[in-house]
Amino acid sequence: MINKIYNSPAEAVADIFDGATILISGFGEAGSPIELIHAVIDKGVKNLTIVSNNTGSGHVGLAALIENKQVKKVICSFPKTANSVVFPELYSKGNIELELVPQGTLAERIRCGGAGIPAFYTPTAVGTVLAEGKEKRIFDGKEYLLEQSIKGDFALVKCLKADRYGNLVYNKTARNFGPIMCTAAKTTIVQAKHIVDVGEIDPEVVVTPGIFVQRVVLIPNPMEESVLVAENRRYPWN
Amino acid sequence: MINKIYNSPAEAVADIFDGATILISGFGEAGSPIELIHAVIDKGVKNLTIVSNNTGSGHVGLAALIENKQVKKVICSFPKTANSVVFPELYSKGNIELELVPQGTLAERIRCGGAGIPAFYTPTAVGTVLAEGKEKRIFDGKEYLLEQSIKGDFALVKCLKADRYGNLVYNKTARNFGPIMCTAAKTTIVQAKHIVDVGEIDPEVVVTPGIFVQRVVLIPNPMEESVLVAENRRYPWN
Amino acid sequence: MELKVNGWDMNFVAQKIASDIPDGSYVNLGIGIPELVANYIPEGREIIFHTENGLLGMGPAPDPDKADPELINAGKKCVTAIAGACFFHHADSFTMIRGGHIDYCVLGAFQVSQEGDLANWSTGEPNSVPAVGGAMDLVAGVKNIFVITTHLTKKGEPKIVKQCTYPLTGKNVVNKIYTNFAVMEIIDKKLFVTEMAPDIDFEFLKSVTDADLYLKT
Amino acid sequence: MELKVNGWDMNFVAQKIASDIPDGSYVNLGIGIPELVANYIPEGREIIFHTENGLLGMGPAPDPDKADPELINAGKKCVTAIAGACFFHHADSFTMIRGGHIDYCVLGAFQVSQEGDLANWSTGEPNSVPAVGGAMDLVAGVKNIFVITTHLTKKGEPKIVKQCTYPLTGKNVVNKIYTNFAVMEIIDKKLFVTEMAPDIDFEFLKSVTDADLYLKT
Repeated sequence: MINKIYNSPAEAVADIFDGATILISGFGEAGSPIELIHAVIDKGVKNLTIVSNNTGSGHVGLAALIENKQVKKVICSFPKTANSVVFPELYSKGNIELELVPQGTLAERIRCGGAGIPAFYTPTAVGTVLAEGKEKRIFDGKEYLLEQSIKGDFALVKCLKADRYGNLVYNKTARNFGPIMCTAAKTTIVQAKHIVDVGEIDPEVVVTPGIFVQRVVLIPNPMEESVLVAENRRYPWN
Repeated sequence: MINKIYNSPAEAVADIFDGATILISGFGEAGSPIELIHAVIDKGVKNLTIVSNNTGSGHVGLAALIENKQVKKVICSFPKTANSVVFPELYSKGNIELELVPQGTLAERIRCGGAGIPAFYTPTAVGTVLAEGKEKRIFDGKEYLLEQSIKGDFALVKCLKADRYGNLVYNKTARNFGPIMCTAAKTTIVQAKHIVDVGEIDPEVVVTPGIFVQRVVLIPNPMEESVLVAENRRYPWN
Repeated sequence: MELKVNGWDMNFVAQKIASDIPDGSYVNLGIGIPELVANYIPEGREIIFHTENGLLGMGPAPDPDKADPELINAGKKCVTAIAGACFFHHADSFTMIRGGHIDYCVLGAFQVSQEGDLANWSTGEPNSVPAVGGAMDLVAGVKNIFVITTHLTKKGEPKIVKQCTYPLTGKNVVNKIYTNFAVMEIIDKKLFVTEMAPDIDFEFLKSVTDADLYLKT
Repeated sequence: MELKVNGWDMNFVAQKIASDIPDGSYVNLGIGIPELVANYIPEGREIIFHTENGLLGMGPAPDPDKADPELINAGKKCVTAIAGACFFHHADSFTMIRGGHIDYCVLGAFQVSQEGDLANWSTGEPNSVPAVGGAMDLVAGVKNIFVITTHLTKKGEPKIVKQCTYPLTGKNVVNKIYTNFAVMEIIDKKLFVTEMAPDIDFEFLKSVTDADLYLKT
């Protein structure tokens, strides 16, 4: 029998290792799997490469993982938001690496990672500093850059509803990077607000087919990053 | 006001021109937009390049378009099925061109056409006759082929439900090439079994966002290719 | 330099842009001043707003008690979804952008060059954290790039320049520039003034613009 | 050549394959003989069948009166969808295949070489219409490629060969070959026999195989 449901975040992230590349869903707080990230903080693995659109806010979730010195490198499109303090400080001191990638290129590199496509050409960033060192090529008289795919050892993803096969649906704009990250990791770990019986999600509306998901953890009341930030909470809990 | 609804197939295909490249959805009969194809036959445009997974069955739909000598070239993965007679005959006489593309490469070339990606690398077909003349490149010690994207002047697509914005949902495995073809044509023309009010399709379950669709025609009772073939019907109607 | 003119209010500039966007367009608005444009869509026009974090059919901000932190725009502010909206993932969202499906994008600017180069993502200061987001994708893919900006920086320096000194977002990408002083169009790498605010004349405009300006006749 | 042996029935071979596919696997079955495998999944195992035309969780054929011509498999036959199934478009379907997400693919063969080259899509005859479908994608992307085939052609010619003479579907792609005579594994481009039908011995097997065979010890 297929049963991808794990009992706790700790159990679901138990085999994450030092030096792993982890894809983390979310655009700002929408879709950010805080509980899974906190489990990685508890585990204490180091030298992680994190692929995520942002670098977290305040001192919880992704920001806390970075603050806890577990992250060697971040691959992202927008490493600062209104309440980002952790990453900018480490970065300005040269204590963390940054690979800055345009948002659409980041998305496509991840999608290609999941789709078995090692590289593709894109018009984005041609003629900018982010094109430096990249291979250029003309198609139909227009210049493009060669971009290589991104794969993760693990993906941490937040969704709305899951079943034991790993079929997922998301909530509104919390979908963002989740579906493509699920495809691009060796082990995809998902936190779901609801776990439903197989067959309850209409086959026409499944967003992430179960084949892309290895583990599901029920988190019925996920924390809201903005609330924690407003309360100046820190993880590990202050 | 946005209203992409056209009154008839004839009106919706009125500007298709000689020499156009047309993407046609469907896998066998599932998702094949027969009524739209028949409107193209009525219009009589010539020298078309057709991108579609198959070449039609019997003497209706895509097979009839080919039989009517309107097609110069077919780009497809599987140009014969149980009841394919038209294409094989023309092909064996050298009267029609064929570009044979592995199914997944065909799908990805179309998707990239819609996504502004001019070319990508794929492991599919390496070491086979379909790799002949194609650029090869090694990534991480493994060989890949360079494949270029496909774009259409028009796409003809069948769906289940549409609204006046062009948002679409499909029926089961009739989805197949529809969503990617919608993205890859300058003008996407869709036949829908149902047209519903804007807002009736849940924003979470829209498969093709309206931005990818230019025209919608209501065909409440689409013909079934297999039934027509069994009855030995021909288009124009015998 | 002390200015003796005011030009247009930026709300009025936003209104100008809104009136230049045809019915039925798909539009992406940058964060900040560009968001003003949504307030001025002329009655009777249906414009569909795209936000790159996965929503087509973005509506106005919700009542505070109805805000959903998982329904946000690219600026990470709570928004609503109109009837007929749809949600999708990031690769599909940038298929819309990179694939040329979005009709208009309105962006802010640090600098715009007379050839349509745009600099709006980084001041290039060595100690600042660079953050690009979707800006480079938007200028590379959207059919029409409109810039809305004050004509001068807060310090009074020209933002419309011969050549950008800040790091580029894209080369030859801007189609039209709307400032508080004038509306300019870039055609074949030349900068044409199509309209000026009532208290601005061409000579004055040239004096506050570090670029070759042509009057469109 | 007149054969004095029968080997296994192909249904029994299909059953062997089914018993080699672990619980929880995602499996794509080729058209024809490979479809037999679905009939023999051992009780208690959940296997999810993928069909490349956009369905994960393919079930058996429907009652004829419940057939939906828009719910078909890659062979264009009507099928059903199990509880927990999902539909998706072709690019997503081949993300599953090319991206290495499908665990097993069972395919028929015209020829398999001792190094694991597979020929199963074209006889290369100049007048026939070539049709490749998803075969090249499957062998390039799926983790384990199993071939099910009769050991000999209808004319009695070996299908397991040193080098394929028919056009290839893929090079070095086959992991295991299941025929009516034997089960063979390809390890480091060498062909090891792991099991033979009761009425087959190694000498005989070598005599009907145009390839270097090793007995797995």
